[in-house]
Parts: sequence; C-alpha cells; structure tokens
Amino acid sequence: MEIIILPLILSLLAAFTGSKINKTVWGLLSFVSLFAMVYMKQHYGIHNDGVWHNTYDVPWFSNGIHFTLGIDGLTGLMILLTNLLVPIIILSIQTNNQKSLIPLILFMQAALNGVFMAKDGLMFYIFWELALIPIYFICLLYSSKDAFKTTIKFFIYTFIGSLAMLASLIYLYLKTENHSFAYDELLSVQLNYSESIWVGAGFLFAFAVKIPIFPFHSWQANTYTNAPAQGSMLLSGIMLKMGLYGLLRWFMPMAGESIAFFQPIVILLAVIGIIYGAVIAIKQNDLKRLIAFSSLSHVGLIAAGFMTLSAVGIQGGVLQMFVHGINVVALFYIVEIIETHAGSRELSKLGGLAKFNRLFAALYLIVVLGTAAVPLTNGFPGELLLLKSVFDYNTITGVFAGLTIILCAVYMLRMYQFSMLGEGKASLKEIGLMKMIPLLILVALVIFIGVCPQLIIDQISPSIQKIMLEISNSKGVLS
Amino acid sequence: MIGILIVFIGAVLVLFLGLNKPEGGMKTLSSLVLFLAGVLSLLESLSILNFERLSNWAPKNMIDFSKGDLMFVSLLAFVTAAIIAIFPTVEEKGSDRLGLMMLSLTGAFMMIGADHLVMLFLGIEVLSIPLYVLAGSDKHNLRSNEAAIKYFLMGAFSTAIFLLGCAFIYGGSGSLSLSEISLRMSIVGHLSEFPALIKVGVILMSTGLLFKVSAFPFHFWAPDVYEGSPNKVTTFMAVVVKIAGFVAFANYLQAFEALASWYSKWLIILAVCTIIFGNIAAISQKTVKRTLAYSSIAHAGYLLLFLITPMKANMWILFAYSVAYALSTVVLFYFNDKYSTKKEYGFGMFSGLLKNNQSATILMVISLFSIAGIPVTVGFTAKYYLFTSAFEVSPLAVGIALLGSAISIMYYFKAFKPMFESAESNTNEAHASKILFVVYLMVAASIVFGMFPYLFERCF
Amino acid sequence: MLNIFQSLEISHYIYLSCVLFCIGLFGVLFRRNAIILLMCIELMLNAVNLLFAAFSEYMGDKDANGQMFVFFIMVVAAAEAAVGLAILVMVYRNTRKTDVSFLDSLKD
Amino acid sequence: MNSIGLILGLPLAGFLINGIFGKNLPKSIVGWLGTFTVLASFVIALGVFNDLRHAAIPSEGLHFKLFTFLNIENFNVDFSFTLDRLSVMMTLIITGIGSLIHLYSIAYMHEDEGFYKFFAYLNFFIFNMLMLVLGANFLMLFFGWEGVGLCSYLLIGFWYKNAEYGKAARKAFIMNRIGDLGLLMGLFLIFHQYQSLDYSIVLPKMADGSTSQAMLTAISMCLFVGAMGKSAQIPLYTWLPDAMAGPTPVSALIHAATMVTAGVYLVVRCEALFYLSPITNNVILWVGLATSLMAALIGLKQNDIKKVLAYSTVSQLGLMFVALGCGAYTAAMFHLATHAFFKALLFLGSGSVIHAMHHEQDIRQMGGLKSKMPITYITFLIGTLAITGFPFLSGFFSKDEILLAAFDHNKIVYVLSVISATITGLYMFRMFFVTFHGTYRNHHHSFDKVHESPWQMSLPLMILAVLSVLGGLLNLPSYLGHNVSMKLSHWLAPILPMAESHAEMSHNTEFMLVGLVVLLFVLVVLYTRNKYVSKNAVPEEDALTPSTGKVLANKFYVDELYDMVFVKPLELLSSLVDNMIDSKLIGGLIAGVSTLLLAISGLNKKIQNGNIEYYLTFMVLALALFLGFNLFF
Repeated sequence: MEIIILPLILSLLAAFTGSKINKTVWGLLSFVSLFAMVYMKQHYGIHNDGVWHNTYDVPWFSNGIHFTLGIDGLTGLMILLTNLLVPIIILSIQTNNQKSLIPLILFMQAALNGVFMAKDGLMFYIFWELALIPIYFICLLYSSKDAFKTTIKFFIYTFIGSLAMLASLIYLYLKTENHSFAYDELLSVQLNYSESIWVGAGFLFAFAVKIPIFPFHSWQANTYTNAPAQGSMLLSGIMLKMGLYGLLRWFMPMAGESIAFFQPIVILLAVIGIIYGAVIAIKQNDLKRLIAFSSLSHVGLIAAGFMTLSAVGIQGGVLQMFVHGINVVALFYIVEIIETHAGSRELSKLGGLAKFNRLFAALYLIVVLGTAAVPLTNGFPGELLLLKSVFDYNTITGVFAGLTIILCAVYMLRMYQFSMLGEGKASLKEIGLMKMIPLLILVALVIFIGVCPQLIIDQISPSIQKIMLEISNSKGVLS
Repeated sequence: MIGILIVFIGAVLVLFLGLNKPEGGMKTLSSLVLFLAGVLSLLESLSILNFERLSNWAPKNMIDFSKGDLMFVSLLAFVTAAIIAIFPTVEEKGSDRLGLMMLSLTGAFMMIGADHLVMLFLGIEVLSIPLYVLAGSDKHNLRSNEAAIKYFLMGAFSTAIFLLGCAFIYGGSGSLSLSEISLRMSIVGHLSEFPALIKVGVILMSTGLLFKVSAFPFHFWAPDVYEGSPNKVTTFMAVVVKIAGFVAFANYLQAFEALASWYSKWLIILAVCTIIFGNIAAISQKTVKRTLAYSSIAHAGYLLLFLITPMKANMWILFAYSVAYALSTVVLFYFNDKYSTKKEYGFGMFSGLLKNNQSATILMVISLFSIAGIPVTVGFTAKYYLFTSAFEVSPLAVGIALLGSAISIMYYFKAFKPMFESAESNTNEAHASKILFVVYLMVAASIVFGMFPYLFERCF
Repeated sequence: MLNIFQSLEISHYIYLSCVLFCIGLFGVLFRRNAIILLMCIELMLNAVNLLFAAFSEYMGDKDANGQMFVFFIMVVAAAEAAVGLAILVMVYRNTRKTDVSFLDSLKD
Repeated sequence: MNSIGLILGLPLAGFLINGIFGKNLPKSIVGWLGTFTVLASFVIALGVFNDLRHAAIPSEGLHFKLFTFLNIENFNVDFSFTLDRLSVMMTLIITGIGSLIHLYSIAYMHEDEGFYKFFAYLNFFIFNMLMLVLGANFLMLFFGWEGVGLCSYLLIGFWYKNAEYGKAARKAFIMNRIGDLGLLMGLFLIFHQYQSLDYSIVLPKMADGSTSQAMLTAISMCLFVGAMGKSAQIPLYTWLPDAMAGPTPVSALIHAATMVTAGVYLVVRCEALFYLSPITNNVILWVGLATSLMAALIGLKQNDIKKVLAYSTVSQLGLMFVALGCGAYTAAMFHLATHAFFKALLFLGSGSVIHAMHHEQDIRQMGGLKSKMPITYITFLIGTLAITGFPFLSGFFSKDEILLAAFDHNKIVYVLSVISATITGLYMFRMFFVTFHGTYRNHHHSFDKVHESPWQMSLPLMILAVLSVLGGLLNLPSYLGHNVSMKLSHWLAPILPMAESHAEMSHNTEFMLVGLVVLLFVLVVLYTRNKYVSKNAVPEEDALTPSTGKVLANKFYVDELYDMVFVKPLELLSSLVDNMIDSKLIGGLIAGVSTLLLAISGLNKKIQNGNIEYYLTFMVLALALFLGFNLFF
C-alpha cells in the first residue's frame, strides 16, 4: 500500500509546488518507495515461498470486490524495476519548462505499482487504466509533433484492448460462486473450451496491444518517436511490461484452457514480430524509431518464450522483462542526451561523437552490446533461455527467432557506428557528470546482471513455479 | 411528497414575487427552495425524517414515493438547484423562466412517483409543457423559436401516441393503476394468453417514453432542440427529462414484468441501435452542444440496458448512473455555456484553455473522463455496475456497449486538441473568469463517488 | 332502430377510434401548416378520448377511471393547445410564416 | 587463488586497470602492465603444463568452478573452467605469443593516442580467448567465442574515425554472429540430447555411440557452422581480409595466431562427435580444401602486404580443416601451433616494414629493404621459409603431416592440397622478393628515412623466428626415428579417445611424398627468384592485369556477390516492409477504421436534416415496424 500512496502524495506535492523544487529532489524522493518495497520483501519473505502474500485487503466496490494488494517474487521484481527506473526517468528530464511532467510521472509510478500488486480483477483493470492516463497526458502535452493524432490513436487502441479485458474479467466474475473478483476466486472458475477461448481472447487482445505483439503494434512507433524521452522510457521501459506481466499472471492461469488454442498463434505472431521489427529497424534513420522497432522485436521474443510454457522460457522471459526495461531506458536516455547535446537524433546528421566524450562512448557501447545480447552483458542470459525454450518448442521457429541475434547486431552496431564513430559531422556539448550518474547506474546493472543472472532467477523462481502450477491446474498443457 | 409540495409552492412564489423583478433576485430563492426540497427528500429516503401524514394525504394508488424514488427526487432537486445556481441569468425582467423550470421539475417528480397511468400522463405533461415554453424562452432568437415549435409538435404527437397506448392497456387489463395491472397480469401468467391490446398498448406507451428519453428511432428532436434552446434549458432537458423519463419507464415496465421475456429482446435491439447510432453520429459533430446531444442519446442507450436487468433490485444502479450522468453533463454544459461566443461555439472555444485557466482544464478533463467512463471517476463505477448487471442478460449487447464507449473517446477527447495545443493569438477572454464553487463541488463529487462506490448500494 | 346500438361491440369503437387516430396521424405527417398540425394532434387526442370512454363504458359501472382520464386529457389538451398556439404566434411574429417545413435551420 | 583463476584473472585485471585508469597513466606503465599480466599467466600456464606432465590420469585436468551462472529446472550451467592437455597447449600459445605481441605493440602503437585503449582491448581479448579454451562447458566456450568476436570488432575498428574500418569491423562481427547462431543452435541440440553442457558429461556420452547418427550429424554441422564463422572458412571467410584494417599486432594476434584457430580447437575438443559423423567430416574436408585453394589463388594477385598474409592465413586454416576432415587431429593442432609461430612472425615482420615505411602497405611501393632493415629481413625470410615448407623448419613438418594424412585419406585431396601448398610458396616468395629485394620504388618517403625498428619490436621477431625454426620439434615424424617421434600426438592422445586410425604407411612412400614436396618447393623458389629478382619484375598496376588475374585480384568478386545477394536485398526488404506493409497496410487499416466511422457518421446528415416532417415520418415508420413485427409475426 505504502508504495502506491507514497508516489501519489509526492505527485500531488509536485503538482502544487510546480517547478519550484529541483527535479533531482523529486527523483531522490521517488527512490524512497524502493526502500518501502525492500522492507515489504523482507517483511513477507517472498523468496522462500511462491505465495502471493496479501499486503492490504479491504472490501471496496462490494463485498465481492476487495481492494487487495499482494506481493511475491514476480510482483517484487516488477516493482523493483518500476521504482528503480522512475527516479532515473525523472532525473533524465533535461528542461525545466515541462512543469507538469514530474507529477504525471510520479502518478504513473503509483499506478504502475498498483497494476503489479493488484490481486483483484477489477482493481487490476482500474490501475491498468490509471496507468494509461498520465502517459496519455505526458505524450499529449510534450510530444514533438502532431501530438493529438498520435496520442488519440494510442489511447483508443489500448482502451479498446482494456475494455476487452474488462469484459473477460466480468465474465469470470459472474462465473464465480458468491460473485467475487478475488484472484484466487477467478482462478477457481472452470470454463469450457469455447468460453475459455472467448475469455482468453479478451485478455490476450488487451495484452497484445500493450506488449505489442506483431499486428497490434501500429500505435507504437509513432508514439515512441513523438513522445518526449521520458514518455518513451515509461512506455517501453515499464508499461510494456504490464502487458507481459498480464500475460503471465492473468491470461495464462485464468484462461489456461484456451492456451492450447492460442499457443501456436501467439508464438507464430511473436516470431514474425521479432523478425519484422528487426528488419524494419535496420534502415531507420531516427534513433527513437529505431529503438521502438528493436523493442518490438525483443518483446516479441519474450512473449514467445512465455507461451512455450516451459520453466526456462517463462523464467528467462521474466528476467528479460527486467533486462529489457533497463536496456531500453538506457538507450532512450542516451538518445535524449545525444539529442540535447548534439542537436539531433537523426543518424544522417550524427556521427563521430565518440571523440568528444570517451566515457559516454564507452557506456553507450556497453548498452548497445547489452541490447545485442553479447555474453557477460545482461541481454545474454535472458535471450539464451528464451531462444532455448522456443527452440525446444519447435526447431524451425527457434532458428527463425535466433535470427534476432544476427539482425540485432546489424542494426545496433549500425546505430552505434553512425552516431558515434566515423569522421563525424555533429559535435557533442560537454555533458555534466550529474547526467552521467543515472547512465552509470544502468550500465553497472547491465554488467552485473550479465555476470550473475542467477541472483534474479532465485528471486522469482518460487513464484514462477507456483504460477506454472496454477496454469497446469487450469489445464494440463504445461510441457 | 414533501419534495413536490415544496418545489410547487416555491415555483408559485417565484412566479408571483418575481413577476417584474429581474431574474437575478429570484435566483437565490429558487435554488434555496430546490436545495431544501432535495435535502428533505434525501433525509426522508434515509428515513431520518418522515412525512407520513403528508403522504397519507395523497391518494396512495395514484402517487407513492418509495425510498428509491425519493433518492431520485432529491438528486433531481439538487441538480436543478445547481443548474439554476451556476448558469447566468438573463437581463430582462420577469422570473418566469425559473418558475417554469421548477414547475416542470414537479412534473418530473410526479413521473417518478406515479403509480397510476393518469399520474404518469400528468407528470409527463407537467414536465413537458413548461419545457415547450422554456425551449422558446429566448423569444427573439429564431433558433430558439424553431426548437420550441419542433419540441412542441413532436412532444404533443408522442403524447398522443402515449395516450393511445394507455387506452389500449386500459382496455386490455381493465385498470389504470400500475400495481393493479401487474397484479392482474401475474394472475394471467402465460404470455400467449395476453390480449394483443396489452402488447400494442405497451409498445405505444413505450414509444412515448422512448421519445422523452430520446432513444434511437425517436431521438430526432434531441439534437435540434438541444442546440436551439438556451443553454440552461438544454441542460435541464438533458439531465432532468432523461433521468425522470427512465425512472418512470422502469417503474411502469415493472408492472408488465410478466411480459419481460418479450419486451426485453426488443429493448436490447433498441439499446444496441441507440448506442451505436448515438456514438457514431456524435463523431462528426462540429458544435459542442450537438456533440453532447448525441452523447446523451448514447447514454440513453446504455440506460436502456438497465431496463432489461431485474430492475426492482437494481434501482440503485440506475441511480448511480444518473448521478454520474448528471454531474458530468451539467459541468460540461456549464463550460460550453461559459466559453461559447457569438462566432465560436465549436470545440475551438476551448483553444488555449490550459494556458489561461488550469483549474478549468482539470475540471473539464475529469468530467470528460467521468462521462467517458474512465476510472476512478463515478462515470466508470456506474458503467461498471450497469454493464455487469446487464452482462448476465445479454453479453453481446454489453460487448457492443463497451465498443461504443471506446468510440465515444473519439469525440469526448476532441476537446483536448484545442485545450492543450497552445492556442493561437485569439484567446477566449472568458477563459480568465473564475469558476463557481458549485462546479468544483460537483467534480469533486464525481471523484469521491468514484472512489467510494458502495455509498450508492448503502443508500438504497 | 335500437338494436343497431345493441349490436355495436367494443371492437367497433376500437376500429373507429383507430381510424380517427390514423386520420389525425396522417394529417400530422402530410400537412405543413402548424395550425393544422395542431388540429390533427387534437384529433388524435380525441380519438383516444373516445376509446377511453368506450372502454370505460364497456367495463360497466364498476370502473370510472377511463372517464376520469378523459377529463384529464381534455384539460391537458387545452393547456397544450394554449402553449402551442402561443409558441406559434411567437414564431409567426419573427418569421411571417406558419409553415413548419421552412423551419430547418437546426440540423447536422 | 588457484592457477586457473590467476591465468584468467591477470589479463582481466590488466584490462580493467588499463581501461579505467589507463587514460591517466603514463604510456610506459600501461604497456608494460599489459605485457606483464599476459606474460605472468604464460609463466603460470607453464607451471600447470609441468604439473600435467606428471599427472596421474593423463586425460584428467584441473577444474575450477567460480559460481552457478544459470540454474533453472534441469538447465544448469556453471561458470567453471577446466585445464587439460589440450587447453594448456592452447593457453601456452595464446599467452606466449600474446605476451610477445604485447611487447611488440609497446613500440608499434607508441604514437597512437588510443594507446591505453589498445592495451585494454588486447588484454580483454586474451581474457576472452582464455575463457574460450579454458571453459569447462559449451556455454563458457560460447562466452569466449562471442567475447573474442567482440574484441576483434573493437580492435578492427580501433581507428574509429575511419568509417571504412568501422564497416570492416561490423562486417567481421556480423559474420561471426552468423556462425555464432549456428553454434548456439548446436548448443541447444546438445542440451536437448544430453541434458547438460559440461564437457565432462557430454563428450563421453558422444563417444559411447548411444547417440543417433542423424543427431550427431545435426549437432556437428551446427558446431561446424560456428567454426566456419570464426575460422574464416567458405562461405564466411570474407571478413578476415577486411579485418586487416586493424593495427598490425592485432592482425598478428587475433587474425593469425589465436582467434581464427578457435574453430580448429572446437573441432578437436569435440573430436569424438566429429569423428563419429562422417558426413560432417567430408563437408569439413571439402570446405577446408576449397577455402585453402581459393584463398591461395587470391593471394597470388594481392599487392597489400597484409592482404597477402591474410589470404595465406585463410588458406592455412583451410589446410588445418583438411587435416581435421581427414581425421588427423594431431596434425591439425600441430599445424595450428607452427602456423601460430610463423604467421605471427610474418605479420609482425610486415608490421615492422609498415612501421618503417610510415604505414605504407603496398608492396609495389617497397623493394630493396633488406639492406636497411636486416633483422626484419632475416626473420621475415625465416618466416617465409617456414610457411612455404623449407625442409626441417616447423612448417615443413606440420604441413607434411597434413599432406600425408590427406594422401592416406584420399588421393585427389592430396593432389589439391599439394597444389595449394605450392601456390603458397608462389605468393609468399613473390611478396618476399618484391618487398626486400630489387630497388626501392617509393616516391613519397626517401629511402634513407627507412629504418630498423626498435628492440621492443625486433626482439619478438627474433624469438618467433627461433620458434618457427624449431617448432617442428614439437612433433617430429616417425621416419626420423621412433625415440623422438610424436611428442605432440602422445601429449594429446588422452584428449583424443578415438585413436588416429590412419595406418602407418611405409617410410618409402613418405620419403617419396616429402621428396616431391621439396622438389616443388625448389622449383617455386627458383621461378619466383628468377622472375622478381633477376628480371626485377614488379606486379603490374591493377588496370593492366589480364582478365584471369583481374578475377583473382578482385577476390573472385565474392564480396560483390554477397553484397548483391544478401546485403542489398535485406536493405530493400527493410525499407519495403517499413514503407509499404507497416505504414500503408497495417497503419492504413487502423486509419481506415476511423475514416469509415466518420463516413458513416456523416450519413446522419441525410436524416437529421432539420425538417420536422422527416422526423415524424421516421418515427411513425419505426413504430409501424414494431407493431407490424409484434402483431403479424
């Protein structure tokens, strides 16, 4: 509870104090919720059992619909990601004239924490929507060009998705005896095949739009490109993960009966998305657009890994969620720095920046390598596990998914080459150390996770085991 | 009962006291009276006070306010009070507008409480006739005239149809008292045994009511009349008429519960059509008022879904939805009235609002979210309750309703474009002006009710 | 002579008033002049009155609701007519016309 | 801290120190630090080597587990290392030659402003290479595998200001990545089959013949794809010549001595696997042969001193794979070692020439350098003799081993490999004579500016020269007497459970074959000497080359082919997908929905036209419809 209330209060404070207080203060303040979370982890000892502990539970809409928050390894990791990235995102703000940005981001933090902790169907939906609102306004207010057109498309698209999810949730709710939205109650509902397909489709559509999986991605590129850097970070770094989290926590256990039906479809689409995104990224000129498509390609792999329903795939996917959050935020942060200090983010206008700031070049390179999943960077373990799971699911699919390690190298190195190396047309203004610190933190994580991913795996595996158990209970399709 | 009396007396007072005083003077009085009525009936419905003696004085089989009805009465009283309080008054002498508005509110009360077709009919007429006048109350404005005559002709026409329906039902069932009718019908039991008269009668009567709530095939008056009439009157129409109409509709359909399986399928069709039509037609609208008109049609569609659910137990859902609808609609009409100018009454009126008046922006955003049904506003809560209860009857219809509310984003959020995109030179000077406390109150209410939705269930 | 009236059944009244109602209705649909429209609506209302009276009579003396209703309708119809005519006059003052088909400034 | 940890840790430490603080340290410290870390691990490796000689169980090695890398269900991979006879041999080569090249680089890179970066990268490379050979499971190998690829990317693109170099670096990395994908798939297959990636578990299972033939072939093919990428075999060889964009020491260390031999190491490591899948063996054999011939031919017409060496490297690697294909694993390792010696020597020699010529690489611009730089001349000569198989130099023995194995395996293969060996002689001597004999032909720098390199550069040259001469002692053929014979094969025997099965042939045939090779060698020397020294001929300008020569000079147009078949279509596809499918089709679909809705919405104008008759009529019609439905249906 506290980690939802805290950012909320902060955001209100920020809204009222306006831009009088330096962004750094807010950034540090929003770190506090991280400690709250750590405390909670200790308090509920989540890593020894996979149980989703209730941390807060009061009746809300009616007796059936409670305000329930829970925490376990998975949730813990997601919250860790959120509360780790949000401060960095706040610190990444370059200008001071975007004064409602910080309140919105803090509000977003609260909502996201809610999404990951919600243990009641309706609450999950409500937080899901709440998370949509601030990001919508961030994009609407501070987008570079045709803000309204892009954002309305994004909003309606995701809104339709979440309404579909709501329909599924309501259906399950009505199926429960003593009508209730409680997670476990919803789990216990037994659906027949056709029902489960409808319910599953509802969930899946919502998540597929959010993730996004291949044909549902058309909102993504423009939104990422036009949105302010912070918006892009929030969207790709954390909000994406809502979709994947939902896939794992809500879709699979709830509509497990339908997995057998959806599994091949989703994996196929995801793999198509992997190659599709990578291929498009190869020729992009706008850095943000490039990252957008690369992220489409990466999350496709995660989704595919989840749908293989193998322990390796799911745990690797969760690991990769965390990793991708770090990498993509770091990338957007770098783009932001380049844009503000070199005056452009078009590859055609950039080049030769390396000679101006060696440290920056090195960090940038490490992040690029991390994204390209070079061993001993954080990208590798997750990708290895995911590819393995997909490969075990189906060899051909695995090979196609494997193409990502080639294509990703192609576009990532191209990106680095044309922005940093060469004789260079652009020049890079001096970057303050203060701006480097967040990047340093992220890079440290890139290396650390790359060397010992097992630490994270240990955190999540019990709860993943439990979720897999729930999936297999709802239907014995688990491989 | 107390509500009707107070409002009626108040109306007469306002009419005569303010006969040749400027409207401003009577404004406070009338809104106070309405507020009092609202409070009293609220207390009565919470059975803190009771006015048994008064109620006994009225013939029981004619008009009878259940606790639920009283909630609606107080809601409408409050809303009308707010409308009168926040909308500007006209300069010319004579407070007849306020008086008429209060009179037609009494009509609404009668509709809500009616337990007898005569009373229902009277209620509708007492609601409508002052409204015909009010619609044209801007005498020298042709558009207002046109609105008046259109509303009048179609209203009278639909009344005639309604009455024919009453006659048939009377012939078929041999009674005019709703409770009596429902009793007799429940005895007859089997569908096929009902005389065709009753079915025809129900259809005709429903037509009359569907006209009042502006449901799909009978909605034609709404956009035009809304646009033509003065903003205050439009607001009153959009809120009071619709809510009263639906309560009456619900009450009278309950009498024919034996026919439920028959009429609910027609209602579902109507509801779906209305939702689709209202939402889609609203997309292409240029003026704010017409957009709101069509959105109110769409909302009529959602509310029609309520009529197919087991109504007696769920009246509180109708109430929740009414609250949500009333709060946001009034606020939006208020801003429309405040910022519209002679030449600009499209969405352009909001251009640069964020820059000039942030609090107004926030209020509008919240109301828009509420009317679009986005958490955690009361709009979402009400929609949630409504859809969940309707889902059991017809999932498909609810699915379409959800789709409709997704489409509705397309026109509700139109306002954001001018609001947030920094305005060009000609900024609307009205933006600078302050916003009344009442508006803040209403918006706050729509958040509070959204966060603590169980209030509704508790009250009933 | 007398038996003609005895041979009249309720259905006859229903048909008659329905015919009257439809005459009024079609009048409303096909005439342009507001005053005539008003008259047609009155005709519809009177058809309803007739029906009520008939039903009430048919049910015998145990139920006078119908006749009561008729009076209410008459009263209301009068009020309506008054308001309607007032509005008409107002419109006529502003646009020297009573033809409704010219009033189409309000539209999508 | 045990020895493996030190062997690995020292270069890593060097990398970290140089990488982080190097900018502020004086160049001397940076350079010597880098050198000594590697040298130290070489010394330690020697110690381990000594222990292993007296180890009780010869096939056993040291093991060292650092921590668990991944452990999910049965998928359990440790961060662990092993040091057995094979890997100790590789380690010695890597650290030994590595330390020499570090020493060399101190002088070579002295002017460069990226000095500390260079040494950091070199140390990092050593670390990764060691991880590759020391890893105790396939994943560790893959780590090193990709790590060295990364380092070669960094070092090829070391002079990052030059966009061309950057391009070459990317080409190298991506081509390696293609191989890596194959290797990765191989790993998945291995795990799928054996539920583990540890050598200690997997290799015996491979050997015991329990695995189906198809599976063995699949795995070995996947691994071989990886080897192709790393060891620059057809079709993935084109990156290696371009890789010469990097500084010369890099070419010597990475692209001649160590990294490119990783493929050979992999095959030898999984000897059992490859031994048991003949299909793959044949593929390896022919691919290696084709590569060796093709590269040798191309080498004939190259005028860039480093390009010539690069192609000769490719060709020599091809020979090694021929050996592997023939099942002569020891021969391959032997040639790997000797090749490491003389090719490093040659590269460093060319480096010293380039250094002397102020980074002029075109041999047509050189000539008559022997008088100016005697040490380089002598050492380079030794290197040339060694690679071309001058009797009793290292190359002579190792190449003979391979040729004999080939002869034993398949006569055609033998003939072809002899041809390729001969061609080697041709282009090597051509280059050698054109560079050092004849007259000086450069007009930009005056002849007397040319100078011998400092001792840090010449010392490694000399050491390597000695090694190239004596390298043969590692594994003398049996016909020189059994007592000295087969050191290396004895040493490696425990690692290679499948005994080398080519029957001992009679010494006469061996002598005959050797004699043939020597004869050819003499002919080659005479021909080239006569052409380039006596006639003092100079390779003609590119424009004048005859059509056949043009094809060779343009490397069979393979780069152009790849560009046409892979690169261009991919870029085309990319822009196509982006512009057509993504924006038009999928984006258009979404946009279409909203436009459709708007259009429908516009239709309402027809009905809502402000005319009251319409409204009333529609209402009545609707009503009639309802009534009709309910009364008559």
